[in-house]
Amino acid sequence: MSAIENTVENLRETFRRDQVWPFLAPTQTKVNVDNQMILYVEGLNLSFDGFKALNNLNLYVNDGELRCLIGANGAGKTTLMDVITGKTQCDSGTVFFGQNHNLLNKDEAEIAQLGIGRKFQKPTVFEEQTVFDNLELSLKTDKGVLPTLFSRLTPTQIDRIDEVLKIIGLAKHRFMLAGALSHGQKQWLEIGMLLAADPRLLLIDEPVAGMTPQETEKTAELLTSLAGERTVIVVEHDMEFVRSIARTVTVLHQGSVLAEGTMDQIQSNKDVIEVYLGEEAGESEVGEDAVEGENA
Amino acid sequence: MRHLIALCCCLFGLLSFSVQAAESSQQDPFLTELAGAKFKDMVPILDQLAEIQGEAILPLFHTLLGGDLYYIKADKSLVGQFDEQGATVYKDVFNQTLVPNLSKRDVKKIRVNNTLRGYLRNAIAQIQLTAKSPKVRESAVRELLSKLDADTVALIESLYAKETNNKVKEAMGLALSMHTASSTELTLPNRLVAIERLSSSLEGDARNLLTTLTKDENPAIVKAATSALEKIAQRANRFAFIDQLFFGLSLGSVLLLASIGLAITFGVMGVINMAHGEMIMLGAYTTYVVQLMMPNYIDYSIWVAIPAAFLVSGLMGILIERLVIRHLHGRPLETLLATFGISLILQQLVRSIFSPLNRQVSTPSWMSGSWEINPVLSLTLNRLYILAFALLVFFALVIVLRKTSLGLNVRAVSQNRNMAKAMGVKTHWVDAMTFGLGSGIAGIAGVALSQLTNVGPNLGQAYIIDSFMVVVFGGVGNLLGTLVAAFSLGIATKFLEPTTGAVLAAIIVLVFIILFIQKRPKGLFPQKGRAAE
Amino acid sequence: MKIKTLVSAIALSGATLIALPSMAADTIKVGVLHSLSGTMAISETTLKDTVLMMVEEQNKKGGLLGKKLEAVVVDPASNWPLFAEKGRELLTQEKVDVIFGSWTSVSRKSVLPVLEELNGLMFYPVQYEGEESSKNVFYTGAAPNQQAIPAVDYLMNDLGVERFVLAGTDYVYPRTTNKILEAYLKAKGVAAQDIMINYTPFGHSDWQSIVSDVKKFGGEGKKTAVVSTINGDANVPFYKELGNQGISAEDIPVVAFSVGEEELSGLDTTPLVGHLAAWNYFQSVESDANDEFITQWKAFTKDSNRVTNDPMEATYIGFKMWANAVTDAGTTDVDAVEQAMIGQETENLTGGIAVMNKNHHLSKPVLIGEIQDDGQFEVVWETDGVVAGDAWSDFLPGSKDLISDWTAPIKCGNYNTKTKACSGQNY
Amino acid sequence: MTRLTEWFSAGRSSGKHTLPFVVILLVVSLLASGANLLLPEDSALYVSTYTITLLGKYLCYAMLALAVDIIWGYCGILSLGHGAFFALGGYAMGMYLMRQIGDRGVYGDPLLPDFMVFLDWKELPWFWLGMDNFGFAMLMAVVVPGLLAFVFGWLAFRSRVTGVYLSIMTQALTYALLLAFFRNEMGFGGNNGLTDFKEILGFDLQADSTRVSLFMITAFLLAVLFVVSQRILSSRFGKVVLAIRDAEARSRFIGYRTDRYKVWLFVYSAVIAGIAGALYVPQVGIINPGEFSPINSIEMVIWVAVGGRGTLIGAVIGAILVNYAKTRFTAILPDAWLFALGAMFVLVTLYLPKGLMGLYAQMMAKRRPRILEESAVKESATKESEV
Repeated sequence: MSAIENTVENLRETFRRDQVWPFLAPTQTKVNVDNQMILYVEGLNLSFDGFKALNNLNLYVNDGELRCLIGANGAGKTTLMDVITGKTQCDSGTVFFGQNHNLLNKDEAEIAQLGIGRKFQKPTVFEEQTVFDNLELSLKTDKGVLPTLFSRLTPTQIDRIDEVLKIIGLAKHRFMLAGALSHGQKQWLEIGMLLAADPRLLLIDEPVAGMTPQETEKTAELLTSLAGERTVIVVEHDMEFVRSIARTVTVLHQGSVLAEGTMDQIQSNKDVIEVYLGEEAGESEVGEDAVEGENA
Repeated sequence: MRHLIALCCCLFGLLSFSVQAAESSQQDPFLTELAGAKFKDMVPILDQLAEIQGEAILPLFHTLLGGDLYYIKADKSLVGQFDEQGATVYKDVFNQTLVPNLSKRDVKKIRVNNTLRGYLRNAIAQIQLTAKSPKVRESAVRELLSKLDADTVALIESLYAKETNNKVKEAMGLALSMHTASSTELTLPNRLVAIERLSSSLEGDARNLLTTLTKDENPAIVKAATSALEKIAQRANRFAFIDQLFFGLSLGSVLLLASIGLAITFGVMGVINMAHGEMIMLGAYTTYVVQLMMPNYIDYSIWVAIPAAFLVSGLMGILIERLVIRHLHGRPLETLLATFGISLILQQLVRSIFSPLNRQVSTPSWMSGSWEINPVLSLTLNRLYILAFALLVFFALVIVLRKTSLGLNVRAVSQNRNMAKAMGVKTHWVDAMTFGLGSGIAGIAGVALSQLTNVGPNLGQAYIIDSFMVVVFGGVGNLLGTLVAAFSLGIATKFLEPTTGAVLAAIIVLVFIILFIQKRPKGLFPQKGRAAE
Repeated sequence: MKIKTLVSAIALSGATLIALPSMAADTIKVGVLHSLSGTMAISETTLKDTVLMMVEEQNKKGGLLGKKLEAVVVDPASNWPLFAEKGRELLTQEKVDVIFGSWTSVSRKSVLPVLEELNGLMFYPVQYEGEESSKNVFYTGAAPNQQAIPAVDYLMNDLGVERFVLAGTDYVYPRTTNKILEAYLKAKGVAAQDIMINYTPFGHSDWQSIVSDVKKFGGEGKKTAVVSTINGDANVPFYKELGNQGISAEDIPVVAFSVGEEELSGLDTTPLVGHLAAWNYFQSVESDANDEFITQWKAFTKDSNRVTNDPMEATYIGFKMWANAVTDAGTTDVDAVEQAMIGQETENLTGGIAVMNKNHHLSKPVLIGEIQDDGQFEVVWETDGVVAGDAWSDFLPGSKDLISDWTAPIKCGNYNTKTKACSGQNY
Repeated sequence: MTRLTEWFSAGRSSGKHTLPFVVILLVVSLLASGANLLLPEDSALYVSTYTITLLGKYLCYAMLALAVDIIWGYCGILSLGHGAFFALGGYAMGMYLMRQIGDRGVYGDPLLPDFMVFLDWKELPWFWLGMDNFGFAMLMAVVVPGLLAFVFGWLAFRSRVTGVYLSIMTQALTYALLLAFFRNEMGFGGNNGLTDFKEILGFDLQADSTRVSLFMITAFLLAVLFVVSQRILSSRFGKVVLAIRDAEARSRFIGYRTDRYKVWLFVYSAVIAGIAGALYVPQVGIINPGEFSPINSIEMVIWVAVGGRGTLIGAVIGAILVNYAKTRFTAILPDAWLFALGAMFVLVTLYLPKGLMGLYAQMMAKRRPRILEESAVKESATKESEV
């Protein structure tokens, strides 16, 4: 019975007079941020073979915010990003981008086209192509097959690429193969690719891993300057770095949010001290070294 | 009438026969007549012989049936050809005394054809109705079922009362019932009872008789026969189902054998070994070579061949791993191409060494024939053994991977190579050993396949696509998946075959797998979690 | 710089191609077009060796027309389009006077247009489905009426077989043969339900269900036989399964048209004793010519275990006839040799005389043999005289009105006796 | 503006080889054709018809290699089933040629091909209808492979079947088709396939002029497809394709529907293979299920690997060289050929991962620092990265 009812309901839904059919409706790309909130993550659950990677996780991010996510290995940071960007399907929960975009029923490409950019833990660039090509590919354009086939670079686009090149400091290397760049440069290129796409929300996974102190400083500057116009979520192990950029910090532990607040609030939070910072506070030097060693 | 005479001979003359036969055989004019007789003339001669000599003629008939009866060109006396420790010797067929100094040139074979063989079997059966062994008696009765004439029935009738063995008695009863049911002279109730009795038999001859009875003039008989047939059909169908299931399992076991090795090299190591089929082929050729080296011990050759094939293919696998695959680590597509090249080289190598012709691998006697459960259900022994063998190999492998240190290392390397390396596992060594293990098992599969199919340079080609399908369908890296996939594909193919034919069944299964993989790219039993990506 | 290298690379390959050797020595060239690699190599290498042996022998006798023979061997690698290409190579580059070659029907069909275009001459030595007669091909193997029909006659008349299983590999030879047999059997009064037809793919190896079906089909009271057109590799597992399921030759004899001595050499024949094969030649036939041929063959291959088979005899007859025809015609010119071929007579290895008919097919005796435990056949039946090969079967609706006659005035491979026209071809 | 020209000249896959290649291809084929038609047979420069058909065959293979390279070299999809598309194209052409025979078949049936007559078929199966129309048949030669590629690609790429799995699935695809086309019930002539063609568009297939024309058409189409492919691959579409090859996840995260790109590239490649097949059949005179065999498809891959994948010219050169070697080797040493082919597979993958073109590029790279100051920008970039 219920199957028939469902079908009828579906049919009714399809033929509602007040709506056009979904496939005829213009795709809405505008993100509704009337509530000043750009990302709603509610009740996320995900388990791999019995291991709970995400456990009833709730997270809200304001529009234009710079948010840092911290947490021990296995706390669910990367998995959370995977779910938001559509790489991994979650078991239950909701993820909304603005008020109107349900991210869970979209694939990676669609999510990216909505304006969510992601940088991976390990820098991933198109190594066999030049820096310039890498950025050209990332430009915010129509990414359908036919438009891409017949597209040509417009002067505005070239200017935009030049601008990005300048920002990430790779202007001199524009015709070099991306694979020949140093590790830090690749990290920058990847960030540059995000910038070229002109996203609303940036998810950045460990941006300063393997960078020299100067590079780290430059990255911090860049990220801070991005916030406001765009929303940035950074996952980072380097506490020094987090402290230097963060306004709000969220601590994840065993797949759910443990604490949220400013760096100072976090540092004084009892739970956090117990499970994460506590250990590090006790032996902070060693801990940070270990973390860096792991990333290198 | 002649059967009765034969019977009397055996019944009353048993004691004197052996002596008499030994004396008389060589002088018997009929015997010399056999030498050089034409096919047409042989039946009357043999009739005469059977009539005169009764059971004593059996050794001669057996030798003749086996095609081992010869006559000496010089004096037309008969000898049997025997094989003793690889040498051909000639003996008197009756008293087994060696006839010395005969070579192949001095004798000529007495030829038999199908008509003669049929005659001989029947004649032997009649004589054997009184044999000592109940088994022989039973098979003799069964043999006679299709050719029941009045004489035979009378003979069986006379023996029926005295028969002590239940099985033989049952068979004889069946023969009598068949006779009763078919003879129109007898009364209707008698016939109906006989028909009723026939309905519990699965014997094909009984069924054929019933089928003819459904066209009888008497409606009562027709009705009884029809219902009896239905009853038989019901039971037969059940057994037919089991039969088909067995075929499926057997095909599955072949697929399993062919793909377990691949499940290791592909599933655990992630190496696409297109030369996997050639590892199977090497195993099969090893069997051939082993049999060549021990021609008189074919029955035991398999036990030598299994470890030998494991070693040959395993070593070849290690060689390939060391020379080629090692350098292509992490480049699966290149590995695929390189190993394809290796497969071409190995095929051509075998072709150059052993010639492109198929090689002859004999089946040990204990693997030939079939296990007859009842007249409609018999399982062929070689397939039964191979099924058991496949399962044995599978579980042995599971134990090796679970319980031994090699297994531990293999699993460690397959799950996290760098970590294993950091823990002091010699990954190179483990790689080589794993590849050797996978290839060695393929070699063992070759031994089994040599019992079923051609041993030729193309042997491996025939199985490579199927084994890849099995592994992919079951889920890479999952041995249990391989097991389930092999058997389900085998059974599916066999159940499709009767309706679609063999070709279409193969196509349907392939298309199904292609579609299935689109739906579940990781196979039946996928590995989950982040490690899998 | 780059362009230069590129040019030279392409020019180089082009130049070597163009400058293929075109020697013109004073020999008669015999082309051998048999696969030496690939799936058909199993069967065809033997025939290549046979031709080489015959050439060697002919040269010992002083060659032909005062010239030595020279064999030109190419390898079409069991790749059918390559047969056409290599055929063209033999005819235009090597300029051979005759070709001995092909095994499968498809390879013959592939090379046929080339032969007709370039007016070459080929001898095809394998039993085949018939339905063809080309001016440029001589068919020395058996046509269906020289193998299948006598075999079925034997089954019906001598063994009293009433039910038939026609089992074959799914390709044109079994299809056609079975079509012919089906029509023939029905004409002889065999009911449709007493004929079971089954096709399997090439190299089929799992025969359990089919053999079990045959067993069931044969257990229904009437004497049953299997007529097998199963090809090559699939035979070994088929016979193994027969043996294991306990189907003996006395119960259900199998008569095969593609199983000869060579196929049996890869098989333990003990369980198969009594199964039948129909051929025009068996190695076991005792005759002086055959003994000589076998001795010569074993010496040539330096292998005392090598067996001989029917396609070898067909090659032998073809070669002898060609040599005679060249001598008679006094030239190797294809048209002259073609006419001289018709009516040529050569002694069979099994005794009797083979005659080349007007339709380019041979008249040969038909033998039926039973498999023995030593892998040889024992002849159990043979036709009284020779049987003339029939290019077009009388039992197929499409071809019953067709005949082939390459002598004047008809000179046509597919002459319709009703419309009195040469259909197709002459355009 | 200089920036733009720089961009065009420095792009890696821009067509610096295209023009010379096309010119050489067309000139060589024109010369060969002229030498065949115009020169007398005993002239030293005469090119035999045998050579012409052989060259024609090589060019068809080159086209096929181009198709394989487009998806394998540029997009990393190793198809072990491209023979299927080739053969389907070939069958479409074969069916047309078969219908052209008309009543000149041996049985003289005006409608049914010979193999249907002796299998006692009464009427033409539906999929043979319309194949007597050249235009329609040629449409089918591209549509059928394209459609198959689309369906297969759509299913496979959408569910993200990649890498080795995909290769094995393509192999299974061609294997299934092989089995299917072997079946006589399919109505494609079973094992014998289609052969004994008479004429194409009214021209006698056995005439030298027809052969030369077919050869010229093949050369011309190869040139056209080469240029078109080069253009496609150096467009932004091509860059996306390369991006998918090198980092598919990354491409998805910057907003490209990679599955669609792969599907359309796969279809394009299949269409080229279909065209190659359609050109191949009239030149070799037969099409049969053997073309579907998985071994053939793997062999195609090795042509590309030998020539150098990821460079269109490498694919073409590889196909021609390997097939030329095959023609020569199988004539001289048939036994050694398989050894040579096998060794080629192993050695090329081990020591020449970029094929002959890679070797050539390496040699050029070694010489460059001394001779050329090609691109100042590039030079300085290299230096800087070394610091």
